[in-house]
Amino acid sequence: MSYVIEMNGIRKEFPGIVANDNITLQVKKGEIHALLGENGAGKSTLMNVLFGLYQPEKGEIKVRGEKVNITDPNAANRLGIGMVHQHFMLVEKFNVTENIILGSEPTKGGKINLKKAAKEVAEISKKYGLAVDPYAKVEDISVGMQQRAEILKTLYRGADILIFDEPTAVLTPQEIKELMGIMKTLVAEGKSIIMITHKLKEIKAICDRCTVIRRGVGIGTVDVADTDTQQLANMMVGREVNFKVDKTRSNPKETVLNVSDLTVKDSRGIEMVKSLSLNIRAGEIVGLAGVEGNGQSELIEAITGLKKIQSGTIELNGKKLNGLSPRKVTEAGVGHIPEDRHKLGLVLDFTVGENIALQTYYKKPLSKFFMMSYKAVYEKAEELIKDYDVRTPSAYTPARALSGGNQQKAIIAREVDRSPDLLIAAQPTRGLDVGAIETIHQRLVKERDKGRAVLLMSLELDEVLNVSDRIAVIYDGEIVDIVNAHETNEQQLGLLMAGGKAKAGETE
Amino acid sequence: ACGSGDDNSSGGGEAGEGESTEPSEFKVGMVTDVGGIDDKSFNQSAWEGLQAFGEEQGLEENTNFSYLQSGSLDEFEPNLRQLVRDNYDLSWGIGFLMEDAIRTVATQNEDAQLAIVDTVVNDADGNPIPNIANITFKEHEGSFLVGVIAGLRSETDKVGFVGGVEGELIKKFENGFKAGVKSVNPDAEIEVQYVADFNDPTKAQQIANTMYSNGTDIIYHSAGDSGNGVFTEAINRARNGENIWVIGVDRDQYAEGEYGTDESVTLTSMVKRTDQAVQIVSEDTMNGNFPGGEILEFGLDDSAIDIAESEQNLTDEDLSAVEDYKGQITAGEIEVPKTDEEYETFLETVE
Amino acid sequence: MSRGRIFNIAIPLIAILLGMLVGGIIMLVSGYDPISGYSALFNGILSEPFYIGETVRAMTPLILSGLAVAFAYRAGLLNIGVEGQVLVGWLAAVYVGIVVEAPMIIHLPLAILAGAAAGALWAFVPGLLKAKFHVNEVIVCIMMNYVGYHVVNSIIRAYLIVPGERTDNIQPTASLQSAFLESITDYSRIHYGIIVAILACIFMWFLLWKTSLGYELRSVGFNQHASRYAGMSVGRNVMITMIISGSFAGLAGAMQGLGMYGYMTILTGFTNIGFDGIAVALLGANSSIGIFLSAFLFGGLKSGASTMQSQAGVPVELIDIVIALIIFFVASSYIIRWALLRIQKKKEGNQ
Amino acid sequence: MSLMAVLALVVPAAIYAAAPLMLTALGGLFSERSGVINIGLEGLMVVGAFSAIVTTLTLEAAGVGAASTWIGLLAAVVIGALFSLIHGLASIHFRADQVVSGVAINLLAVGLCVFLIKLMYGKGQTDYISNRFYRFDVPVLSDIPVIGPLFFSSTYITSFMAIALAVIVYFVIYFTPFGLRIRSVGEHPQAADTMGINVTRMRYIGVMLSGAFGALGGAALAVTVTGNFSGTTIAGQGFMALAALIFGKWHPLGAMGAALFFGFAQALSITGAQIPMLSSVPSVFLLIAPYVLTILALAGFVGRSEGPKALGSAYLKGSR
Ligand SMILES: Nc1ncnc2c1ncn2[C@@H]1O[C@H](COP(=O)(O)OP(=O)(O)OP(=O)(O)O)[C@@H](O)[C@H]1O
Ligand SMILES: Nc1ncnc2c1ncn2[C@@H]1O[C@H](COP(=O)(O)OP(=O)(O)OP(=O)(O)O)[C@@H](O)[C@H]1O
Ligand SMILES: [Mg+2]
Ligand SMILES: [Mg+2]
Repeated sequence: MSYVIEMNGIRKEFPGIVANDNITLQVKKGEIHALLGENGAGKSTLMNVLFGLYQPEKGEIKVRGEKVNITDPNAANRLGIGMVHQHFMLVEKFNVTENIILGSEPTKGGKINLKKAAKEVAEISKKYGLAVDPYAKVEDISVGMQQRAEILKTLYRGADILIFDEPTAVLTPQEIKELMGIMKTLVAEGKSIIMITHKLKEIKAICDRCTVIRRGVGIGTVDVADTDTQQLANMMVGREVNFKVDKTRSNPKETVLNVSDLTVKDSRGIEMVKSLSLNIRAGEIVGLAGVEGNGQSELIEAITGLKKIQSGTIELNGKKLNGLSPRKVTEAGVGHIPEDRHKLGLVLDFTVGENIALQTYYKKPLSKFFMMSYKAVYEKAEELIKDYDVRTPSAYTPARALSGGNQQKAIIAREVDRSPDLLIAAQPTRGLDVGAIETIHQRLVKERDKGRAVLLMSLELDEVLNVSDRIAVIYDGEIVDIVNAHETNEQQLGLLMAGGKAKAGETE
Repeated sequence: ACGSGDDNSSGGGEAGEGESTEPSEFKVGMVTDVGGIDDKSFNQSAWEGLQAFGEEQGLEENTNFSYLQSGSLDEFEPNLRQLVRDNYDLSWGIGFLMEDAIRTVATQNEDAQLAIVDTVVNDADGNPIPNIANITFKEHEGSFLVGVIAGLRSETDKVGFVGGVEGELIKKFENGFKAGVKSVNPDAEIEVQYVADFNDPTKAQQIANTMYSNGTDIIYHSAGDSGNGVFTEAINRARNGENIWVIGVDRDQYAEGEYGTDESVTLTSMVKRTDQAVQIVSEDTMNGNFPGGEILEFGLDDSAIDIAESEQNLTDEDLSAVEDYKGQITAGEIEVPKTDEEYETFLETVE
Repeated sequence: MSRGRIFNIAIPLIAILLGMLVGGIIMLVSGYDPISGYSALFNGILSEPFYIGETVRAMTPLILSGLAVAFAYRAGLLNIGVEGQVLVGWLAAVYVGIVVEAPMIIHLPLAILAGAAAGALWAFVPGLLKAKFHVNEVIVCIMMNYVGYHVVNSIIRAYLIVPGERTDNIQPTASLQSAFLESITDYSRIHYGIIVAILACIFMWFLLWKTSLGYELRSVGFNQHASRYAGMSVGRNVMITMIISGSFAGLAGAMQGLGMYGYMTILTGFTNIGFDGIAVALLGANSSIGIFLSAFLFGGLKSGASTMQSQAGVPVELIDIVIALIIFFVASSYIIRWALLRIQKKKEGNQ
Repeated sequence: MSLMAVLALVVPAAIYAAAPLMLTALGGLFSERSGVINIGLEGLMVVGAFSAIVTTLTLEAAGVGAASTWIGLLAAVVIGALFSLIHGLASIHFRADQVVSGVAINLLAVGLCVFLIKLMYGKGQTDYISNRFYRFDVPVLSDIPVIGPLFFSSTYITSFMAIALAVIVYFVIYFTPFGLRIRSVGEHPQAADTMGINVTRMRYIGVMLSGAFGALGGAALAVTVTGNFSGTTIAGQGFMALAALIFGKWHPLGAMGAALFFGFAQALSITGAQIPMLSSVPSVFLLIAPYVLTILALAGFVGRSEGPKALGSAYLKGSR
């Protein structure tokens, strides 16, 4: 059997940690090979080794049967290896074409021949069905289009071995579907794909084989057709995993959040939320489903006071929140697990303890008369770290050093611990492994059961369906429909999210 | 070798004690301003004076005579003190900025002998301090002479003065110059502008540019390094055939104005012989005649103030007028104004 | 853990040694004797009470300007305008020192506060513009330096000038000068300002690490978005930071006015206290204790430089080179840390 | 004075006062566009002025004549580029705080250059060079009405050099592969790295270009205005150039415009003292006018000026 890629006995160390320990990965030509593992298992590291960003301490790499030494991304490119990174590698201020040609620019008389390049990009994108606007600036385009630009980057360089690092974590269901189509086209063209993902369903859907890594060690490779998701999950985590969120029927009480006729503009002055109305009652989880960019983020920013509203009212327990500062909104009883944990949720250079104090540092017992009591801060932090199972060396560790899942747990601990009447969770499990997801979902349900109102914004239909009691579907700044979670399914939601209210009715 | 020919300087000072020192044991030092001993201005001149003194007496540099350069205003006092602590027989402070530093050091070390150039240091009650010799110059008199030349030579009847930083000292230059111009050319217009910096030739150049463009044809500068800019501008214009001049200050600045072959935009310079004053007073001190507590005012009469030796660009008429006015000033017939008020009064006598 | 602490102390020391080493090589190559040069330097820093006094005197304003830079840096702002804030602080303190009549217990604090307030006002401009209009603070700070320079000079010239190109002396009731400290240090210019500077160090440490305001400022410095999310007003924090930073700078000026000089002169250039503050702060890792130590190093080197010049004949510029090298090596501590780790590993390997 | 007369005075003066700032700001642009903060521009100008003057003096003494000055400029460019390597080494390889390293550059440049001058000449400042650059009227063009007297009369060759270089830099930065790469390195070095661009090398090139241009700026000032070198030849122009760079939003033509604005405001404030209408204004207002105008312009219409995204952070391979 010939492999396009063979990584044998790869070992990669970082100061204080062995990220990859004697890992073997063999990829056949024309297959989609999944790489599965918990957060921090070492998947990205292994792929970065293959892509030439890291040099392994031990082990050999063979590409198309030949032993190679991949010293840098250029070498990888020459071998036809391309990588779509977990965190996009796009220069926001450049347009799509500029990003794609960077490093191998076609020129005419010393000047970049952007026209020619754009034409080429358009051709490739047509061939593989990767819709992009070659002249659009990256900062202005959707995440999905950004990802397509990333894929184009590799294709433009003629890659026939593609690495996708968690490609679906940031995509909408529609986009995921599209991506899967694209991947299939690519494989049909004779290309080989390695895909990192935490989503077992995706592996089942399109992958041929799957290699599992746990804590830097290779567990094994299986044929996807011969296994099921449960088995994969168990392999990955090393124990039995429970997928179904355990919860009883909700028992909603009085209205906590009442949004009516809300209009919000974004920074460019475009109306992103249009006369939107929504209620959430105590003791229920309302899922906010929708394709990214339909006003979810603006709605949440408006409720939390981070964004000015144009018109309409927001009431919490009958009291107006309009125009209040974020501090006042928080004090009125709103907890917010933000979408972007690195930008909003954490001060990465603060310690875990200081981060846990972020919303309450100015109040007793953490401070009195403007004097901080760091003793109280860290006592509180130790307590929450224990209660919420935040895996950190200590409360004095900088938040930067924690894995994404544990960073998220710290944020959740901070927000939930304040017992807010309304808890807003935006994409709370983005990029997390199943173990972490399980914990977080249980936590949300527990809060509901304590009588809190929970607003769960997620781009993952599974998550919305599993965790919510009611689901509000947002499209183009409006709530197109609100359905009960146990009375709906993915198809219906998918249609609603595409703006098809009437059509949804037809298919029923 | 006395000849500090000023009426104040007769009689040894109280602090001098009349003890003369063997030349080989005599130690004299100076503290420079931030400019250093090569500032082409008074620091350099003062150092040349010490060197000349050393040479004449056969003294050794660094053991018998030396200097300390100040990196900033903060260093005047420690530098002066350093000299005193190292038992120098005479310690010079060069420049009026050292007034307070020298006062403090002198008061704390009553046995030390100090001297300052360009200002008069008194104690809090306005009385002279017995162990400080004060050396000043009648710059206004020299400025008057170059003013006379400017007044005579201006074809547009417009002359300019570019000062460094406005203040008592530079005002002496300005008013002396203006008085000189008006004495021979009462109709002349005099444009005055200060750079507000002794160290910004770019700005000085633009000032000169504006002045020349407005018809001024002679500029007298008293602006330290900024004066460079005036020369730059003048050379630029002279090369284009414009008939304009600069009058230098402190030293013979003929070379600064040179361009092409053997031509210079420097009409003349107002020369202030700090070197002579330093040499004379050092010598007096060595001979036991330290003029402590006195004000020595050097002027035209002892040739410590004069116009430069480079006379290529002057006419006989200019020179005779200078001689004429020099005579009148030394004879006391003309009282050259130093301040704005004195100038106002002076104008009335001219008109 | 303890390795980290040892490194934190070892690295600056190694950087200082490396800087001196390279400086020594430069001396050697250019024909000076590094051993006599450095021994003169160290004599000039600590060998006698006088030099200790001078070192303390020189470090006093540097501590404060260092705090000013560091405080802003903590909150994510580069206050390159400390120089201008020092100038206005100096003038304000001197003005109150001259004009107000009050017993010392009121007058002195009032004058000090006036200096702080003026510095705060000057820093408030870039703070306000940053908070309200998102104007880059670096450029406004640079502009405010020049505005401060000219405004201070023209205020002195217009309202406060006395002979000697300076303001009058402040009244004794506003003075930080201390006959006692001067007498025990053999007439150095040490003054009580060092106490103010030490208090300011403690104040900054306290503010940053003990108060909720300090928590906020640090948070804003690290991540503005998260701070806003947490209900902090970023704009308000930017303004408060600049005000406090400017107050430190103004205090540095007040120390010059009330402690070292007792007046203010017409400036002929920047004092460089503010620019040196950047180096002091960064060398001191923006921490109170670090700033104190690095100000000591700077102050010592600067005051020792003139001794080195007078006793060993080495130009004072050599010290600037050494200081620059030290900063460079401290900044490059990564490489030193790396080298140390290598050495340590080797040792462990050999055992 | 008529308006035209005032403009004929102020505009050429603005242009030649702006030239050193422009050149230096362009240098800063290369460095900062590649992600390395350069507060050391002042020091780079010092090194340039020093190199140009010393080279010119040496060559003149050797009898080279008018070419000395040009070779002096060239020497400044080369030495400036080499000197900036110190900043490059510190901020790229040694991961130093780039602000700190820049401050060190400023201190080192003045200290070292004055120290060397003292060693070489035994005094703190050099003599004057004989072959300065002088102003000239551009043939033909200076005769065009209005435009001629404003832009083509009494100009320095360095002004034309600066403006031409600004345009060239604009082209290079925005239209060539090199420009695209240097910008990508300053915006998102990880992305550039994955595209096979050698981030470290690009940054060294950026820093060295800043040394070359900054030194050229200092040299231009020295050979046109001061004619000699001392520790005070460069007094704050580097900081003004930095301000011009930020004011101009890190854009070559923006920086050029900002430098011209500074030059214009300053020339106007100086000339203003001799314009009858303005001469009654207290001089302090004219003195601070350039700086206040800049602040007002920033607050009023220029507003937010954001640098390259990765500016100031060392690039560590594999960091996220
Ligand atoms: N640049 C780095 N420096 C130090 N340690 C690192 C670095 N990158 C990764 N690691 C460590 O290596 C381990 C593997 O990390 P890696 O990013 O490969 O995990 P992963 O499997 O991709 O996780 P995730 O699912 O969260 O993306 C982690 O425990 C992490 O601590
Ligand atoms: N610079 C670094 N130094 C040390 N460890 C790091 C560094 N960067 C990341 N890590 C480690 O790498 C692991 C994975 O990081 P990564 O950023 O991939 O997190 P993640 O779980 O994928 O979260 P997300 O992708 O949502 O940011 C974490 O355990 C983190 O501790
Ligand atoms: Mg990963
Ligand atoms: Mg991840």
